[in-house]
Amino acid sequence: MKKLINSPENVVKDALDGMAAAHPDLIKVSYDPDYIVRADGPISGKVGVISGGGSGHEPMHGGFVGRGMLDAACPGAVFTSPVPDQMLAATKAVNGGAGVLHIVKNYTGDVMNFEMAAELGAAEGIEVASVVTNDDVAVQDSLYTAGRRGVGVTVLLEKIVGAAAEAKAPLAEVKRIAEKVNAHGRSMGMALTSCTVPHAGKPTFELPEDEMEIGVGIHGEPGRRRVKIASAAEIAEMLTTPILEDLPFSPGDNVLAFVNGMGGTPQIELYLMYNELVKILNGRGITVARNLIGSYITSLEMAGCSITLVKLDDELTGLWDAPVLTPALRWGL
Amino acid sequence: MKKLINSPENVVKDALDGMAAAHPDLIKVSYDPDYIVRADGPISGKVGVISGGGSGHEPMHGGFVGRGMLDAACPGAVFTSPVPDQMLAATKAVNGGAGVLHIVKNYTGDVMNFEMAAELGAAEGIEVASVVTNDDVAVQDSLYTAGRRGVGVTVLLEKIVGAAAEAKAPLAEVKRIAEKVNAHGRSMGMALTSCTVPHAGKPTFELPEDEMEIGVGIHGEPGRRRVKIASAAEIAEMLTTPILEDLPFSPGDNVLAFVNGMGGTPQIELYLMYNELVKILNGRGITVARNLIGSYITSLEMAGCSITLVKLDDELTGLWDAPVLTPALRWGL
Amino acid sequence: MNITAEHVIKFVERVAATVKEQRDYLTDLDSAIGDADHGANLDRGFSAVLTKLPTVADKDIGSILKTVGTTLVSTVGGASGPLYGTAYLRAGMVMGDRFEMSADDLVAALEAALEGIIARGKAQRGEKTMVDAIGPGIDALKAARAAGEELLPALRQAVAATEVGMLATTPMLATKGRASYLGDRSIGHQDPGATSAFLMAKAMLAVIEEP
Amino acid sequence: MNITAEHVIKFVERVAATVKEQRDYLTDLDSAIGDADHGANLDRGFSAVLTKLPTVADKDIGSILKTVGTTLVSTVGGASGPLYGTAYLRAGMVMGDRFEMSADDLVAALEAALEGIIARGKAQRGEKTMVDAIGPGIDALKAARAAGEELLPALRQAVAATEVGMLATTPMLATKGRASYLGDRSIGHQDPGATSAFLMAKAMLAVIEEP
Ligand SMILES: Nc1ncnc2c1ncn2[C@@H]1O[C@H](COP(=O)(O)OP(=O)(O)O)[C@@H](O)[C@H]1O
Ligand SMILES: Nc1ncnc2c1ncn2[C@@H]1O[C@H](COP(=O)(O)OP(=O)(O)O)[C@@H](O)[C@H]1O
Ligand SMILES: [Mg+2]
Ligand SMILES: [Mg+2]
Ligand SMILES: [Mg+2]
Ligand SMILES: [Mg+2]
Repeated sequence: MKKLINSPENVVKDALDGMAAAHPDLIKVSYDPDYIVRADGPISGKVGVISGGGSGHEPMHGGFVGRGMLDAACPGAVFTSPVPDQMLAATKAVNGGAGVLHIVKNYTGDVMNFEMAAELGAAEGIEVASVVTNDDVAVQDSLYTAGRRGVGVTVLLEKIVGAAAEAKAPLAEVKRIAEKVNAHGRSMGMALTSCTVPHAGKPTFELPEDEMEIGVGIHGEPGRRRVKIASAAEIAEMLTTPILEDLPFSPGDNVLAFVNGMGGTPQIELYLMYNELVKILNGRGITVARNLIGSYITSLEMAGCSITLVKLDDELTGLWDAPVLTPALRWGL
Repeated sequence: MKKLINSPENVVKDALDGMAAAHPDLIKVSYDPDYIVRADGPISGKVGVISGGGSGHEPMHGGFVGRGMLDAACPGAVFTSPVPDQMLAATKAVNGGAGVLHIVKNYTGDVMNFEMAAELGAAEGIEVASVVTNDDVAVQDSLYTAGRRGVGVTVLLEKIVGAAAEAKAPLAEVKRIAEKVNAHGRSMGMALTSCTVPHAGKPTFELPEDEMEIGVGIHGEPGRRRVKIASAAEIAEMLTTPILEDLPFSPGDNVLAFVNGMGGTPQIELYLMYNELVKILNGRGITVARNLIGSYITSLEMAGCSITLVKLDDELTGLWDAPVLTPALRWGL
Repeated sequence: MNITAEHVIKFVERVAATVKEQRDYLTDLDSAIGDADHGANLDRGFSAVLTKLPTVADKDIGSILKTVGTTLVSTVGGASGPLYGTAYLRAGMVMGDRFEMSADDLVAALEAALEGIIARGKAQRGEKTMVDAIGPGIDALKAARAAGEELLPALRQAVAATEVGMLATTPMLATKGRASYLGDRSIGHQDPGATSAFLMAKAMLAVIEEP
Repeated sequence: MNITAEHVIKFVERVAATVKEQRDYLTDLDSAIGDADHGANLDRGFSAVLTKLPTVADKDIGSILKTVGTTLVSTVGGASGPLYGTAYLRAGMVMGDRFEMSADDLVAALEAALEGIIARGKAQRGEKTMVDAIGPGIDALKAARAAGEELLPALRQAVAATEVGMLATTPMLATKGRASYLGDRSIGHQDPGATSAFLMAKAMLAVIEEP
C-alpha cells in the first residue's frame, strides 16, 4: 500500500492536526468526538449548517468549513459515517439560536447516524432540520431500496446553502433552498483505478489495464457497468446523457457544471473533460452559466471523475456567486 | 494507459480549450503559437510577468495567469519545454511598455528556448529580463553541470513577483525580488508511483510495491535514491533535512511552507505531511508564518509530494499576502 | 440452565476476539459489495467495548448490554454502528436489572434487538442484510423452544439457522444498504453484516457450551 | 561525387521516416535517464519539417537546411529543439545559395552545426550528450579526407565513428542536460540525443549510397 501516512489508525487524526495547523484563521478542530468548526462561530441568529461523512473524500467536508459555507464538519473513519456523538457535539457548537441544518449524503450509515444525532439534538432543545442529498443517477431509484447516493451535488449544495445561512435566512428557508438544489442536481461518476482503504491495505476492486468502471461510487463501490476504456469524449457522453435525461435538463436551461476529480486525477484531464462536457451541453442548447473544476469530493487516490449538473435560476446563481472563505473554496473575500 | 484523454496528440490543445471555456473572465487562450494571457492585459506601465514550461504540471503555469500573478503562460507539449515562438508571442502580448520578466525553470530545454525568445524579444525592442529558478536540493549543484532543477519555488515566486509587478514595480525591482525568492527557497520531492507520459503510453519508471523514489523530479526523472516505503514522519524528515541544511535555515527564521502534491496524491495525505513538516520545523525553532498545501506543481498522475520552504521577511510576506485572482490561486479578491 | 451476567461478559469478550480475528474476512466481504470497512468498523467498536467492560463487570445484564450498545453507537459509525448499537441497547432494556436470564428471556431480548434493527434500518427479510441471518435464527430458537427443547440444543438449532440465513444472502439481490447500489451485481456475494451476525450467534453458543 | 540539393531533400525525408520509426526506441532511452519524450519531440519536429519541405523543394541547400532549422526550433521544444534547430540553421548559413556541395563543404557545414550546438548547450565532449556522437563523427570525416578518401568511404568511416561515439556514452556520467540530475545513476544508459544524432548520420550515408 503506497500512502503518505504513519499508520492506518492515525490517518484521520493526523490529517486533522495538519488542517488545524494550516488554517487557524479559518477553522478550529475538536477531538473526541472529532469535528471541525468555523473559527469565528457560533454566530448568533445564524442557522448553523453542518455536514459530515466518512473521511477519504477531502476536501469535502472539512475543507468547506468557513465563512459562507459550513459551520461544522464531522469526519468519520475513512469511508465510514461519523457517529452521533460527533454530530451532536457539532450541532451544539454551531447553534446560534436559529437552529441547525444537517446536510446528509444518502448512505444508510450516514442517514441513521445523523437521525440519531438529530433526535439527541432535539432532546436538548435545538431545532434541527435535515436534508439528504441523493443525486447519483448511476443508482436505480425506488421506494423500496436505499435510493440514490449523495455525491457531487453535496459540494454545490453546501456552498449555496451556506450562502443563504450566512445571509441569516431562517431555518425553514435554508432547508427549502437545500431541497431545491438537491432536486435540481444530478451526478454520475467513473473510475479508471480503484482506491485503497488504509485499514484494508489493498485495492477495493481490481480493474484490468484496459477497463473502467462507469457509475462508480465515492467509496470504491462498484458501478453500473465495467467497460473498455474509451476516449474522453465518449466518457463525457456516458456520464452526461443519463444526467440530462434523468431530471431532465432541457434546451434553454442554465446550469452550474461541476467536473470533479476522484483524488488521483491530474488537473489537465479535468479541464479536458470539462471541454467535452461543454461541447455536449452546447449541442443540446444548455448554457453553462457557472462552473467548478477540481477534486472536491474524492475517493482517496482513485483516478477518475464525476460530472454534476445543477439547474440554475437567479436565486441559486446569486447564492453561488456570494463570497466564500474556506480552506478549499474561496472567492469574493 | 489509463487517462481521461482523446489522444496523446490532443491532450494539451483539448485541455487549453477547457481552460478557456472555464475562465473567460480571467484568461484568454491563443493558439499556434499556444499561450494563455490575462483577460485584462496588457496593462500599460506594468511589467509583464511570463512563465512557461512543459505541460503536465498543472495548474502550473496556466492556472496562475491572472491578477497579481502571471500575465502569460506558455504551455509546451507534455514534459517538453515550449518553443521560442510561444514565448516571443506572449512577450509581445503582455508588453505594457515597462518590460517583461521571463520566469524560467532550470532545465536545459527551458533555458535555451527562453534564451532564444529573449534574444528575439530584445531584437523587437522589448526590454526582457530573466530569472531562472533552481531550488531542488535533490540535485548536486556545480559550476560544470546543468545545475539544480527549478521546482516548487517557481509557484511561490510567481505569486510573490506577480504581486510586485501588479504594484507597478519597475523591471529591475521585479527581477531583484524574483532572485531573492529563488535565493531564499529550497525544495525536495519524492514519488510513490511513476507518471505515464501520454505519448509514451507506459510508466516512465517502475517502482516496486514497497519502494519509493526520494529526490524525484517533476518529469518522472529518477531521484537521488530508491528506498523502502517509510512512514509519513520519516518521509517528511528525508525531504526536510536536506532543505534545512542546504540554505541553511536557522532557528528564529520565518518560513513560507509549501506541501505540494504530485498530481495523484489525495489531499488527506498532504495535510498529514504538513502536520509532520510543522513538527519538524517547530522542533528546530523555525516558525511557519505562511503555508500553501495542495497540488500546484504536478507530474501528471504521479503519487508523491514535495516540500518547499522559502525564508520570509516583511517584504516577501507582504507580497505573498497581496490579493491574487487566477484559476488556481485566489485570495483577497 | 440460565444465562448469567458472567456469561454475557464472556460473550461480549468472545465477540470482540472473533471480530478482531475475522476482521480481514469481514472487510473482504465488504470490498466485494460495499466499501471495505465492515471488519474495521466492528473491530474499532468492540475494541472500545472491551475497554468499557470493566466498568460493568459486576453489573446487571441490562447495564452490560446497554453499555455495549452505546459504545457501539459512539464508536462504529457506518450502517452497522447504529444497527448493532440499537440492537444491544434494546436487548439491554428488555433485560433491565436482571443478573440471570432464562431461554425465554433470551428470545424476548433477541426479538427486541431485531425490532430495533428493523426500526432503524427499515429492511425486510430478503433484502440481503444482517436481518436475513438474525431473523431465521430467532425463528429457529422460538420453534425449538415451542418443541420443548432446552436452552443449549435450542441455541444450537438457532445458530445453524443463522448460518443458513447468512449463506442464503449470497444469491439475493440487495435492496438495502450500500450493496443495493450494485443492483444485479450484488448477486453472488455473501452479505458482510449477515456474516458478523452469524459470528455473534456462534460466540453466544460457544459461551453457553463452555464447561 | 558531390552532394546535391536533391540529396539534401532526400536526407531530410529519410531522417523524418527514421525518427518516426525509431520514435519509441528514442523515447525508451529517454525514459531511463530523462523524461520520456525525445522520440516524440523529434517526430513532432520532423513531421512539421515534412509539411514545409515542398516549399523549398527546388531551392538551394542553404534554404532547405535553414527551413529545417527554423521549423525544428518552432516545433520541437525541449533541449533537442534549440540544439538541432541551431545545428541545421548554422549548416544552412554555411551552404548559402549553393545547389551542390563537396565533401569539404560537408565538413564545413557539419563543423558549423557542431559549433552551434556547443554555443547553445555549452556541453564539452564526455558529458554524455549528442556532442559525443557528432564530434567523433566529424573527426573521422576530416581524418578520412586528410588521408585522401573520397566522399562515400569517408562518410562510411564517419558514421562508424558516430556509432562508436554513441555507444561510448553508455558508461559516461552525465553532467549536462536532464540526465545530469541522476548523477551516478546516469551511468550505464545510452544517451538518447547521441542516438538520434547517429540515426541522422546513417540517413546521410544511406542517401549518398543510393544508386
Ligand atoms: N438498512 C439496513 N438494515 C439492516 N442491515 C443493514 C442495512 N443497511 C446495511 N445493513 C448491514 O450493514 C452491513 C454493512 O455494515 P458496514 O460495512 O459496517 O457499514 P457501511 O455500509 O456504512 O460501510 C451490511 O452488510 C448489512 O448487513
Ligand atoms: N547542454 C546540452 N548540449 C548538448 N546536448 C544536450 C544538452 N542537453 C541535452 N542534450 C541532448 O538532448 C537530449 C535530450 O533531448 P530531449 O529529450 O528532446 O529534450 P529534453 O531533455 O528537454 O526532454 C539528450 O539526450 C542530449 O543528447
Ligand atoms: Mg462504510
Ligand atoms: Mg522534455
Ligand atoms: Mg462497509
Ligand atoms: Mg527528454
